[in-house]
Parts: sequence; C-alpha cells; structure tokens
Amino acid sequence: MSTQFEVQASSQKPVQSVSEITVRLVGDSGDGMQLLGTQLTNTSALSGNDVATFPDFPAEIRAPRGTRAGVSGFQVHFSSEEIFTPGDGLDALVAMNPAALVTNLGDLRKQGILILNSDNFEAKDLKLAKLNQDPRTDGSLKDYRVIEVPMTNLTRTAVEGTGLSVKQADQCKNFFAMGLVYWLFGRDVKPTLRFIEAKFSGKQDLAEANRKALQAGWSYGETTEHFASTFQVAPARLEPGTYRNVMGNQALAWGLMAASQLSHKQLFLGSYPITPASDVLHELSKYKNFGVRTFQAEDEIAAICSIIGAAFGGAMGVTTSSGPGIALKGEGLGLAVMLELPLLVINIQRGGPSTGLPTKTEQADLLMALYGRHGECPMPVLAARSPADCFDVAIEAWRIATRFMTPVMLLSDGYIANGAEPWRLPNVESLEKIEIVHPGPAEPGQTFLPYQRDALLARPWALPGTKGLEHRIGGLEKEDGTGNISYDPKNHQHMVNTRAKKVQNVAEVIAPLSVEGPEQGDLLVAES
Amino acid sequence: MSTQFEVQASSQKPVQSVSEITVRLVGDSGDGMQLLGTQLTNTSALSGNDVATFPDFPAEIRAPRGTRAGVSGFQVHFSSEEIFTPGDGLDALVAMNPAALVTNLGDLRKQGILILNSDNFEAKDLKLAKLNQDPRTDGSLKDYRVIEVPMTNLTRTAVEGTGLSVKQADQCKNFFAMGLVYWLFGRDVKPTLRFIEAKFSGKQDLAEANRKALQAGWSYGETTEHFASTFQVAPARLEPGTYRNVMGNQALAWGLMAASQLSHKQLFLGSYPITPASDVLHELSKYKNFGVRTFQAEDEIAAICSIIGAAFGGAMGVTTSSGPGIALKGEGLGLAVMLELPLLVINIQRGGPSTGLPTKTEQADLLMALYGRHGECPMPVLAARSPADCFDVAIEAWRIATRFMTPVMLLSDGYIANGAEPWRLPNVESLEKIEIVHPGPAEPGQTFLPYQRDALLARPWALPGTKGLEHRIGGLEKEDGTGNISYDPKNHQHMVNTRAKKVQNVAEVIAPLSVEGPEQGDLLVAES
Amino acid sequence: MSTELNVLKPADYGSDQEVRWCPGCGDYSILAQMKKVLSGIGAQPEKTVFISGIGCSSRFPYYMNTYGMHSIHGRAPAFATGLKCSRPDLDVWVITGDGDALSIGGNHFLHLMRRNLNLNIVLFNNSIYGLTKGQYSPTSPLGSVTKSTPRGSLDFPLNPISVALAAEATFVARSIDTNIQHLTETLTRASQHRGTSFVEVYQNCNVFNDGAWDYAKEKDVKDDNLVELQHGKPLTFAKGTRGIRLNGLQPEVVSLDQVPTDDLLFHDESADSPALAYLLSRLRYPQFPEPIGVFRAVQRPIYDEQINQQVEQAVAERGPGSLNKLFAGGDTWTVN
Amino acid sequence: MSTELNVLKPADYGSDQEVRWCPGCGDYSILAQMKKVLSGIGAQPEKTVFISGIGCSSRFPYYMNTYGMHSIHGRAPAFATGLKCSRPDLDVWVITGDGDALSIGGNHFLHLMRRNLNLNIVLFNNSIYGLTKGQYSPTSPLGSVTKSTPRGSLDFPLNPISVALAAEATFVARSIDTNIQHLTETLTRASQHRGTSFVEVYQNCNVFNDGAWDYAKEKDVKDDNLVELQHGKPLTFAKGTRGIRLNGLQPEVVSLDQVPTDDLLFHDESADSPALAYLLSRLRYPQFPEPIGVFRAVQRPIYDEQINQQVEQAVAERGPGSLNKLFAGGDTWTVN
Ligand SMILES: Cc1ncc(C[n+]2csc(CCOP(=O)(O)OP(=O)(O)O)c2C)c(N)n1
Ligand SMILES: Cc1ncc(C[n+]2csc(CCOP(=O)(O)OP(=O)(O)O)c2C)c(N)n1
Ligand code: SF4
Ligand code: SF4
Ligand SMILES: [Mg+2]
Ligand SMILES: [Mg+2]
Repeated sequence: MSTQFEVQASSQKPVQSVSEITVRLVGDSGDGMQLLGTQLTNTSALSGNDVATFPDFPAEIRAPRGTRAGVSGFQVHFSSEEIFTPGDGLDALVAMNPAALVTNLGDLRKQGILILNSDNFEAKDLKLAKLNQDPRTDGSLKDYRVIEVPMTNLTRTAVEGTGLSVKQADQCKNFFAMGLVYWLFGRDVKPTLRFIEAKFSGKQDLAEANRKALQAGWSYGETTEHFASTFQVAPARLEPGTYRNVMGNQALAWGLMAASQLSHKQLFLGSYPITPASDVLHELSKYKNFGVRTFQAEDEIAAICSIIGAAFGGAMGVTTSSGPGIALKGEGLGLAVMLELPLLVINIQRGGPSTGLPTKTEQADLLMALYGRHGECPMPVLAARSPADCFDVAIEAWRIATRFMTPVMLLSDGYIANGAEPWRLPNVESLEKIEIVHPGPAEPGQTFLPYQRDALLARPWALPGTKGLEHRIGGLEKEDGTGNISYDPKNHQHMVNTRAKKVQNVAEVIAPLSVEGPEQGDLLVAES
Repeated sequence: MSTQFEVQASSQKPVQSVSEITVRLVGDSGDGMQLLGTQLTNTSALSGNDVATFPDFPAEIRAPRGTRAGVSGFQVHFSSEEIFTPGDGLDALVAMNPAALVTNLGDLRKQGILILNSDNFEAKDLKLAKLNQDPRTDGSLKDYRVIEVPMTNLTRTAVEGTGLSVKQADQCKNFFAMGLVYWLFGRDVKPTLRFIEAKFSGKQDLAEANRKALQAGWSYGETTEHFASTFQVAPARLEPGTYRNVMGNQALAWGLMAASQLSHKQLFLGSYPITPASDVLHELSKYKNFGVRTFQAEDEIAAICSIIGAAFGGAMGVTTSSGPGIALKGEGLGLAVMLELPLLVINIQRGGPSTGLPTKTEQADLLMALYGRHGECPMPVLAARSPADCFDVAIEAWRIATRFMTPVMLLSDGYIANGAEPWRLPNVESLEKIEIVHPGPAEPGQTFLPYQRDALLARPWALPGTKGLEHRIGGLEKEDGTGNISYDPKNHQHMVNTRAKKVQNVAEVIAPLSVEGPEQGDLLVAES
Repeated sequence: MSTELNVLKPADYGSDQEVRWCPGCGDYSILAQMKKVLSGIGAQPEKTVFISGIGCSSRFPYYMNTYGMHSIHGRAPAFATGLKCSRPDLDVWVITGDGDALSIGGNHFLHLMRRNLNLNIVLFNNSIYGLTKGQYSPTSPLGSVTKSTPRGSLDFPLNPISVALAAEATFVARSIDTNIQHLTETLTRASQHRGTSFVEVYQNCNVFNDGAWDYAKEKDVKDDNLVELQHGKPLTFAKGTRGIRLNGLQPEVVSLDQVPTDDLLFHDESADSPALAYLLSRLRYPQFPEPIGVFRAVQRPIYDEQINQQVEQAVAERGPGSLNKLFAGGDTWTVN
Repeated sequence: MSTELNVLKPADYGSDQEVRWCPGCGDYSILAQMKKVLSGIGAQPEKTVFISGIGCSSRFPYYMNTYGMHSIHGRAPAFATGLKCSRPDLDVWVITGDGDALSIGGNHFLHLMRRNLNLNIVLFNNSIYGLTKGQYSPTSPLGSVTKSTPRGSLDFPLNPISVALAAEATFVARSIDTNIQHLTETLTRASQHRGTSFVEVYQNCNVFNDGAWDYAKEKDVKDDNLVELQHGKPLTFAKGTRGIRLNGLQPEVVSLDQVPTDDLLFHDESADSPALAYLLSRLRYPQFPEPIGVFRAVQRPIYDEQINQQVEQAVAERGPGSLNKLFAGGDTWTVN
C-alpha cells in the first residue's frame, strides 16, 4: 500500500445500536453502484452480520446516462439476527442523481436516511430524469432525513494531486459514497482497501485516488454536522463454520456440480440463454474440469430434448431457463414424464406474462410448473427459498429425480438468482451420497422389463451399452412392465394412476415440513 | 331400383318398447363398420330418435387384418328422450371377428345382446386376435345373450347370382349385419336403400348384392329362433325444426364460418395437422368461397403466431390443435394475452400425456388451458358439451374474444369431434350479430391510446391502415393507457389486476349457468 | 407504396420513443437509413408495419412511427405471414437478429423464404447475442470465446445467405450498417422486390463483439475485402485492380494486370438457378473478398396473392358462400 | 463399430414387435436394408441407438432390437445431440420424415448439420404427411391437392439436399427405398462417415401419395431419370448414352454420341466448397435426371469429440475439479 490510510479505527461520534439495517445504493449504470454494493455486502458479512442482498439492473444494456431507464441499484440488508430476504422498507437510501432518487424514493421508510449527491441536481440532470421541479425543494422529501453531500466536488478535491483527469476523478465518487456509508454503519474499511489494492494493481494512480476518495467519504461523515451518530449492527449468531457470500445462480450451479459428484454422474447442461437464467450457463461452462458439459442449444425446445437424450444415456441432464423458455418446454417435459427419466428443469422466474419485465423478479410460474403440460402429467416441483438454499435444493432435486426416475422442476427467481447471502461451506465429504444403481447385462434368456417398478414405483434406469437390456421408449402410452405400446384403456388408467402415485411417493423420502416466520397467518406456503 | 325390396314394413314378432338403446358395431377396419354405423345413425335420426354416436378408429393407418390393432368400431345411442352422450354400457354388441369381440366385450352390459359372425372364429382368426381359446366355448360369454350368425356364408348365399366374386361377396356382409340390426331395432330400411342406390350408381351388380345382403340380414332376424322379439324406441320429443346429423369437428368449422359472417370478419385459420384436430383444417379448407383462408403452418408455434398477426390486421384468427400442439402454443398465447388481441385457440383433446393415445379421447387438458402459461396470464376457457354444441360454442367464443379483446381457449375432444348427433338447423338470419367497432382515423392533434379501456376493460381494436392510429404493441409490460413499455412495479400490478378483472368481466355478458343431469351429486361441472 | 406526392421526411417516420440502444451501436445507422428509405419510396406510415422478434435489434419497431409489433423470440416471420395473408395491402417489414432468425427462429426463416410472401426481412447480424449480454450466436466464428464458451465455440457457423438461398429465397442481399449509401440502395431495392426480400446487414455490437466487421468497414481495408455485386457486371474489387474468376467451380482471385475483365465471373442476379448466388455466398473473408449487394432477385408467384386468389376463384366458381344452403345440404328431416 | 467377428445376421437386428406400416409401404424396404447394413458393419445392438420423431417413418425404432427412442415431432436431432455429446461411444441413428425433419423440425435439422456430431440421419421422404393421413409436406410439389389443400398447395417445396448443404453438412446423400443395393451401399457409407451423415431416401407412401417417385423407380424410365453420382467419375446416365455438362454454371444434358466424356461434369464429393454439391442438388426431374448417391463427403472437426476434448483439456490444465477448493476460493470468514 503506497499511502497509509488515515481513518481512525472507529468513529468518535455516539453509536446507536440497531438489530438490522436495510440500505439501497442507487445511481446511474456508470456510477459503480454494483461494486459499492458488493463491497458493503462482503464487509458486512466479514463483520459477522447475516446479510441478504439484491442488485437491480436497468432493463437496457446501456441506457442513456442520467435517465430513469439507466438507474442501477443494489440493496443490502445486514442484521444481527438470521434474515431471509433482502428487506422491504429501506432504512437508508443513497441516491447519486435525480433519476435514481425518484425511482427509488417510494421504498424508503418515513424518517429514513436519504443521502444525495447534490452535485447532480442541476437543471440538465432534472431534465434527464423527466422532472419539472427539483424534488429537494418541492416538498417531496419532507418525510425523510435528507443529507445532501456535494460528492462530485468533494471527490475531485480529495483526489487532487493523483494526476487523474476530471473524468477519471469523477469515477472515484462511488468510493467516496462508500467511505461515507462505511462510516455511517461502522464498517471496517480494511477489506475494501485490500480489494482496491488487488483490483488496481499496476495502476497505482487509480488505486491511490480511490483510497483517497474512500477516506474523504469516511472523514466527511465524521466531521460534518449532518450526522449525530453512527449505527452499529452486532454480529449475528450464525452456526459455527467457514462462510462466504454466494449468489443464488452461483449456488445453484455449484449445487448441481456437487450433485454430479455425489452421484458419480456426468453433468450435462442443455440451455438457451435468457435473463435471469443465463448466469447458470455461464457459471457451469467455466468448470469443465469438473466434467461438466454445457451445450448452448438452438432454442429451449432443443435444450430440454437434448437433456432427455443425455438422461437416456445415463448423464445428469439439466436445463435452465425462465418463463418464456419454460413455456416452450411443456411438450418435451410431457415426454420426460412418459419416459420416466431423471432430469432437472430449472426455472429462474422473472416478471411476466409474455416477455414481461425480463430484468425484474416475480414468482408467478408455480401453476405452470404444476399444470403446464397436456394430459395427466405430474412432476415434483421444488422451490429454493434463498440464494444459499439453491445449493441444497439442487442436490435434493437430483436425489428425487434419480430415486424416482422422474423429471423434477426447480423454481428460483430473479431475486434469489442475483441476490446474495452468507453460505456456510459444506464439507463435501460429509454430504450424503446419491446412490444410483443401473441394471447390469441380462443373463441369456432373461427378458428385461423397462417399466417394472420398485417399491416406490420407480422403473430401472437401463443404459445403452448394456448387453441384453436393449429396449425402446417413447411418448405413446406404455404397457405396464414391458413398456410396449398399449392403447388398452384399462392399462392407460393404471399407468395414469401409477405415474401420479409415484410422484406422491416423493413425500415418503423427504424431510417433514418446517414453518418459517410467524406460527399463524392467513396463507401458509409449505416447504420441506 | 332394379329389384323390389321384399322385407315387410315391420316385423311380425312381438315388439318390446324401450326408451333407449346403445349399440356398438365392431369389426376389422376393412369390414365397413363406419359405414354401417353412419347408416344406423341417419336412419335412427330420421325416425325421430335423439341420437349420439362415436366412431373408434384403429391407431394404425392400415393395421394387419384380423388383429386387435385393426379393430374399428362405431357406437350408436338412440333414444326417445333427449340424450347427451354416445352412452356408456352397451345394450348390444355386434362383433365381426374375435379381435373385435375381445377388445369390446368389457363394455357390454350383463345380459346384453351379443351378435357374432361365427364364420370368423376359426383357428387362424383366434390366433390373429392373440387368443389361445375360443371365447365362445371357454365360458367368457356366459353373462351375455349370445347370438351366433354365420354371416359370411349367409351373405355369400344371399348374393349368389349377382355375379360377384367371393371376395366381393364377402364385402357385402356389413349390409347383412345391417339388415339384422335394422330388424332388431325396428329401423326403416328405405333411407339405406336410397343410399345404396346413390353410392353404387353405375355398379348395378354391387348395388343389387348389397340390397340382397341387407334383405337377408333382415329376414334372418325375422325367421330365426334366436330372437323372440324386436325392440322399439319411440321418437324423441325434439324441438320442432329441420334437423341433420353433425359431427363435432364439422359443427365447429361451421360455427367458425358463421361467426365470421356474423361479425363480418375474414376467417383466418393457421393450423398444423394433428389427430383429432386435422379435420377442422380439412373442413374449413373446402370453403374458400366463404372467404376462409387456411394456412398450414410449419408447426404449431408458427400457427399461433400467424393468427396473432392476422388478428393484429383485423381478421378472425383461429388455430386448432390437440395436446402436444397446444403445449407448444403457451408462449404465443402469453403474448396474445399481453397484446390483448381477439383470437381463438381450439384444443381437440386426446389421450395423454405426451403422444399418449392419439386416436383415443380424453379430457385432461383443462388445467393446462387455465394455467399453462408463465406469469399471471388469464384467458377465458370454454368447452363444448356435444357435437352440435360445437357450433354454438364457436360463435360464443368469438363473441367473447372480440367483446373483451382477448384470446379465448375452446376445448373439445376426440369423442365430441368424431361423434355425431342431430342438430336443429339455425336460421342464419336470426342468429345474433357480433358487433365489432374499430376506431376510425384520428383527428389531427388527437393522440391515440391503444390501451385505453371501455367499461368492461376491453381496449380498442385499431387496424393497420387507419391514419393516425399508428402504434406499437409487444410482449413487454405496458404502461396503462399509452401502451408504452413500463418497468414500473405499481403499473405492473395495476396491469396484472386489470387483465385478471377483464377476464372475470366475461361473466357479465354470458347467460347464467344451467345444470344438466341430476340436481345433486359429488362433483359439479358448471357450464354456461 | 403510395402514388401520392410524398411529403414525409425521414424524421417523420420516427416515433416519440427514446431510442435505447448502447451509444455507438450499429443499429442506429440502420434505423436512420430505414427512415430515409421509407421517405424515398413514399411509404405511408399507416400502411406500413414493422414486426420483430426479441433482441437488441428487435427493439426497432418501437422507434418507427408506423404500426408495429415487438413479438416473441424467433417467431416474427410467422406473425408477418399471418398478417400479410389476411392483409396483402400492407407493407410489412420483419426485423430480426442473428440469434432471433437463425437460432430459435431458423425454422420460420426457412419457411418464410420458400413461401415468398410479398414482404421484406432484414437481419441485423452482429454475430453475438446482444440483449442477453454476449453469448455466441449461430453466425459467430468457430472458436468464439464468449460468456457461454470460455474455451471457444464448437458449432460451425451458419451462412445466412447460403441458408436463404437453399430455402428458395427469391431476393437475397447483403449490406453494412455504416455503408450508408449502399445500405439505403439495398433496402430500397428490397422494398421494390415483389416477393420476400431478405437483407443481411453486418452490424457492429460495440459492447459485446466490437470490431467483428472491421475488415468490411474500415476505410483502409474494406476495398480489399469486399466485392460489390452488380447485375451483369464482372466481379472486381480493390479499386478495380483485382477480380474473381472461376476455375471450373472454384473461384480464384486474379490481378487485372494479368487477366482480362472478360475472363472474370459476371454476376447475374436473375439467374434461374440459385447455384451462382450460392457459390458467391461461399466467398468469405479472409480467403476471398466478401460480396455485398444483391445476390439473387428472381420472380415467383407470391403466397399472399395466391391465397387470396384461391378465395376469389372459389367465389367465382361457386358464388359467395351461403350458410343456409350449406347446412341444408345433407340428409335432413323435420320435427313438427 | 465392433472389431469382433460379426455373428449377427440381419434378422437379429429386428425386435419382437409387429411391424405396423401399411402393406406395401416403402418403409419396409428401408427397414430391411438397415438390418442388412448393421449386420454388414457388425454393429453391436447394445451400442446402437435409433432415435426418431413422430410420423409413420418414426415408428422405425420399435422394430429394431437395439436401444431406441420414439420421441416427439420434429425434435429427434436434439435428443440425439444430447445423447451423443454425453455418450460419444454409442452409434446413433436418427430416423425422420419429410414433415418431421423439414416442417416442425427444420430448425433442429439445420443445427444438427452445422454441428457435425458423429451420427447418421435418414430422412424418409414420401412428400406427404402419412401418419396424419395425407396433408401436403414441405417436399410436396407446388399445387399438390391434398386434404388440407383442395385447390393446390402454394408453398414452394424445400429441397432437402440443398438445405442440408447450406447448413454446412459434411455428408449428404440420396437413395431410394426399393433400390436395394444402392440403399444398402449408401447407408453403409453413411455409417462409415466420421461426422453427421445425412441420407434422403425416396420412399413411397402407397396410401396417400402413391407413385410419387415412380419416375425414379420404374424399370423402364428410371435409367433416364436418375444419374448415379460416383466420386471422380463423369455424370452419365441413360445406360451411358447421355451425360451432364456444365455451360458456365448452367448444367445441360448432352448425348454422348456428340460430346466426349471428358467434357462432362466430373463429380467430386470431397470438394472443399459445397458449391458443386449444391449445383447437383438443383438437378430435378423432369428437366434433368436426378442425382442419387453421395453428393458430399468431407471431414471437419466433430462436435461430440470436441466437447469431450474441452473437458479433458480442462482437467489436464487445472486438475480434476475439487469442490472444497472451489468453495473456499473466494473471500471467506469463520464463525466460531
Ligand atoms: C423464448 C425466449 N428465449 C430466450 C430469450 C432471451 N433472448 C432474448 S434476445 C436473445 C438473443 C438475441 O440475439 P440476436 O437475435 O442476435 O439479437 P441482438 O440482441 O444481437 O440484436 C435471447 C437469447 C427470450 N427472450 N425468449
Ligand atoms: C407436436 C405435434 N404436432 C403434430 C403432430 C401430428 N403429426 C404426427 S406425424 C405428423 C407428420 C408426419 O409426416 P412425416 O414426418 O412426413 O412422416 P410420415 O408419416 O410421412 O412418415 C404430424 C403432423 C404431433 N404428433 N405432434
Ligand atoms: S448490446 Fe450491442 S447490439 Fe445491443 S444495443 Fe448494445 S451495442 Fe447494440
Ligand atoms: S400411410 Fe403411407 S407412409 Fe404411412 S405406413 Fe401407410 S403407406 Fe407407409
Ligand atoms: Mg445478434
Ligand atoms: Mg412424410
């Protein structure tokens, strides 16, 4: 580190102890809000809080600067208790420009802290935000504790002498905001200093400038009259262990990789990109040394079909998508139900119907998951409850799929997918193995019955390459046992009942339901 | 007519009066059962009974003769009361060979009449039917009134002298069976004689032979000791009017054509062939002089999309399919819900899941119809209750679609599609018109709001070609009124509620529900 | 196309919606040229419909002050087909991307081509999935390192022109987003073609695949890397210093110092067989200069015209349909 | 393919299921020849997988005593792709029809071709939808009167060979159901090709489209209407009395009385460019004799091999993946 960082270990101002804080950082896409949010998350987690976060990206790839469409946000909820969501009402909102302010203000609690970059409220900024009046003066902010900070100018001053251009200097203002936020919530700056060091290695001028901006922000909090006290959130009582932050899609990908190893099955992902599911494809495609095969299909139909093919061959077939893509998989899923092959279909839900609100979250695909196929076509449906839970659910889904020889639908959503929370690292050796038995070659004279069932009604998973087990499967109704085509109505009824009963049998092997939240209420969402 | 038909006007044997009869005629695909069934249907209808019928085709195009796979059947239910289905338990079964017997026997009531062509129960016939024992002697028929008739030989004898080859003579045996059935149920042979005359015009030897066979069958009933009495079903009290028989798919096609005329809209059908829906495509493609455009799309997705395009242009867009094809339309339907354009999606259901039992019927797609789309995606769903009802439901569906600017799903099934019943011809002039108003050109300076709604929440149907109404629609969530893209969560909630309410509003304009069948029971299927 | 005197300027074809592509995106230029073309041909906004799928490019209809539909991914050709069959009076443009048209939409693309409706389809080829932030597309070169292919893509790319030709397209052309004059001319010719006209436009995605088409766009090299097709003219390039000659069926680059122009391959866009056009579609950088312009322009019966003619013929032969007659046409009976 | 001494006879490749095609259907012959081919190449039934879509032709897998999947309409290539990627050790055959492959399945067909997995696809082309009882298909000639087109079809037909070539297929061939020897040879060559091999088979549907290929099948005319492609050989037909010559890019039929064989077009199935193969695919009856045999057979990297090589390379470079290491690889902290 080239300069000594000069902030005191902690503030001299009074400290107010609170059990939890929800803060949202909002600005233009170019303002570095995602970075600020990630740093605050990591620091909070390292300081022992339970944390849940949610980033909110603009819908456009690169929306015009300063417009409402270009607003990018990051919400962090940290607590001394166990928490389950990124929070609803905001305790504090940091807004870097008017567009960010007006599009997020509605979520700030009355009397909540509102920190504004007052340098960004000129006429042109207001116009870009489609505002006729300055919200700071027209009374719209009267219910909040407004703190206006000329961040741009203070940052410019702070980084003077590092040799940066004005444009470069201005890009440091998220670190100024970070310093102020860290001060306000009593966060340790050291991890972020380490981050700056690593990120700007080789660009010492930038590293230096960002450190200075961070310091200036911190000092601003400590010295200005605006703030009477800082807030303190005590460490949460988390289960002992080693923790890291994980995002939902990442935990999902890792859970799949773990399931693959636990069951000694090649992981074959057939997927077509779609927001907010694509990151599972991106994540898995990095880990080819884990034996993962990723296949970017020509469309979602090809994706589901490819994994049915892979499952027929004995691989762990997985497909990932979101609403519009899942809607296309109904016919393929029907076939998977009929073939009784194990595979996973993962729906990272987003706002619908139709193309809907692709970058926003929603949980409105449950009924499609249950019923979105023609005929009597039952299938287990699981849902993840949080980013870290994605890891466990992925493994459980694969366990169910292989135990019962059935496709399994797994629901997540944009919130969980892009949200993050601390995750206690499992010891991989101690994770329960997933036992899969394939029938061996047939003895001479023995006839193989591909639809003969075990106690829980699962059929055997016979793999091509096994002598004597040659058999044909397909989408036509099958005769019980032999799997030959049958148009007999009695057999059909029997098979319909059997497929339904098999899925009900899943209840036999899963843990009992547990209630999360209040013991009483109007609506119970049951979870296993 | 070259020979005088010599059957007496009616039997001399005692007549037993019954209120209804269900009879099924089964034989090999080549045995002419469909023709026999159709004749019995028409004759019964002409004699004033209410009639409901159902043909049952083999799954294969041309299955091997004499096998179970090759069995073709036709069920006729005629009654002196109003009836709603082709019947469940059979009062009489006519089976032309062992395969037909064993695959249908289960549906014959205890003590039901079972007429067999005893000439077709040789060892080779039993083998083709995969029977080790002759069912006539192994006790399996003990619960039925079995009447064995050597139809093949009796027919050969009857047609002697007409110069037919043995093969040709054997093809007349369905007329022998017909004669016997007509005798048994006191049906008038005249319409069938007219049919023979018309069908074999120019082939007088065949006409003559079939007449003789018909007569022989009738006389056999009258003279043999087997039958103590004939059965008589009195005419039903049907509403006065002119009647004809219609099949479900035919009535559906005609209903669509009527809706097109009643609303002055071009009928555009975009469809991909699939059993049992293809016949709607075939039927409609015949009536180009009614202004019908039929488009055989490359797949079901293109089909639904093509009719959305047609609806955008102001046509009556209709697509027809069955389970596997409907499963593919979910994404397109989601768009139609978002665009709020009127169109009809018709699902002629068949046995599922997956490819299932394509030639058999089932009604298991209701939940997919209601929920088979991602997001909150409501849509009115109607179901036809009988073949003739298809005509009315098609018109009602189109009325709802255009009144509410919504896609409508219409359910039928293989049973209804291929079944037939008497239909009282409507006077087309007296059918209620379907009023559709398109907004006219905008005045200068006026802004057009494509998502502004009327009292029932329908939006305007503005057609390309209209000056000043240029607007863009799409699958992204829309701002209320303007229809511009909006990612605002409050607007989204409002639009979700509005779309739901709009579909609920359909209840405002439809007739109250009526109960059909017993007033009490375990399950109510409500119908409007 | 309007026969009235045109009074609309390019800007009049733009809608009031803010354009939301990344600054510097090639889509802007295509939008600008399209407005010019519509103005040039005197298109009536109320008679014009833009239909797109999903992708950055598919935002296009929002920016046009015409009728428009931003549909679903890959299916725009199907919407356009239904619309055009029932409303042949409209001028329909389909806007699509390389993923939209050739990945999820490949099947509809094939069938649109073979049917030959009287409409236009423009494919914005940036060889990447823009909207989903950078996965490889069906036109991305082998070995493309993208978010979904960190070790390089393995799928041999599709050649949009070859595919269109194999699908029996009657008008096939290629142009470039920033080649303003060529693009305007090409789109104008597309709009004038009777039948389906397909135009591939090389489009730069400066965020996820910047520079993909530099060889065809940069001042100093483009003349060496492009050959402009002109009907009846020999294939020359590099400012007329080089040309393309056929050796049997094998094209070869020759210097015009050594080979007389008459020996060169002459372009014939109206050749009955698509074999020449197909051969030209196989000329790819860096082995060859890439052809731009019209590969093929031939006449064939038009689907939407014919579907409507069948209706007219039926009416002429059988009279306008009477439902009462139809219903009473079979065996009927009367209940009193 | 087995290296053991083959002891299996054609009949050993048949399953116990009753064959349910219409008597006289061309599918029977293809089934019979396929069994011969498998016997000839010594295929191991347990290593062989037949995957089909939906259609009469797609019943095929049920009749083979191998592994098999009768999947859903049009998607067989996608199932095969997933299977082959994860199990490159298997011999995979895709069986499809003209509707299955080119109507609903057109997109998967394109992408199968370009990916070049090491598998075989056989398209039973009867130019009709058999299973749904007689609607026109994408290969039905213009004006086809069928159940859905009483006034004649309006869609210009697709040429399966042209489409496959445009989709970058590495092996493309055509044969005929009842041309037993030719079909056996062609399927054998397909099975030997490393990469995706596509074979179109003219198949008679004697119920709904009887006689569609009579010109290519009937003893007295077929020699005049077919030209058998042979690598390195000139295109001659009509028992060697006539041949095909190129005039520029325009093929013409010439009499061998007047034109020396050397002037004829010589076939080169391994030409780098698909231009020749494409040109040959445009030769259609009745203007020209139609080529049967192998249009194209070239080598290109194989998708399923490469996807597995990427895995091997990753393991070689980074070692087999350790989950514990991966999880602990970021910022972690410890709670006691
Ligand atoms: C059914 C469906 N699948 C996937 C997506 C996600 N998606 C949107 S655009 C796109 C690809 C865009 O690529 P391209 O067509 O080349 O357009 P570009 O953005 O490059 O202009 C994808 C995969 C979607 N919206 N719908
Ligand atoms: C999703 C879906 N759509 C439609 C069908 C109905 N269908 C079954 S086979 C077929 C076409 C068959 O034609 P082709 O592929 O040429 O096979 P062929 O029967 O001629 O061998 C159709 C439309 C289906 N089974 N599934
Ligand atoms: S991501 Fe690429 S294609 Fe999309 S708008 Fe940005 S620059 Fe254009
Ligand atoms: S319908 Fe045609 S293709 Fe199908 S089995 Fe019969 S003859 Fe063969
Ligand atoms: Mg693109
Ligand atoms: Mg076919």
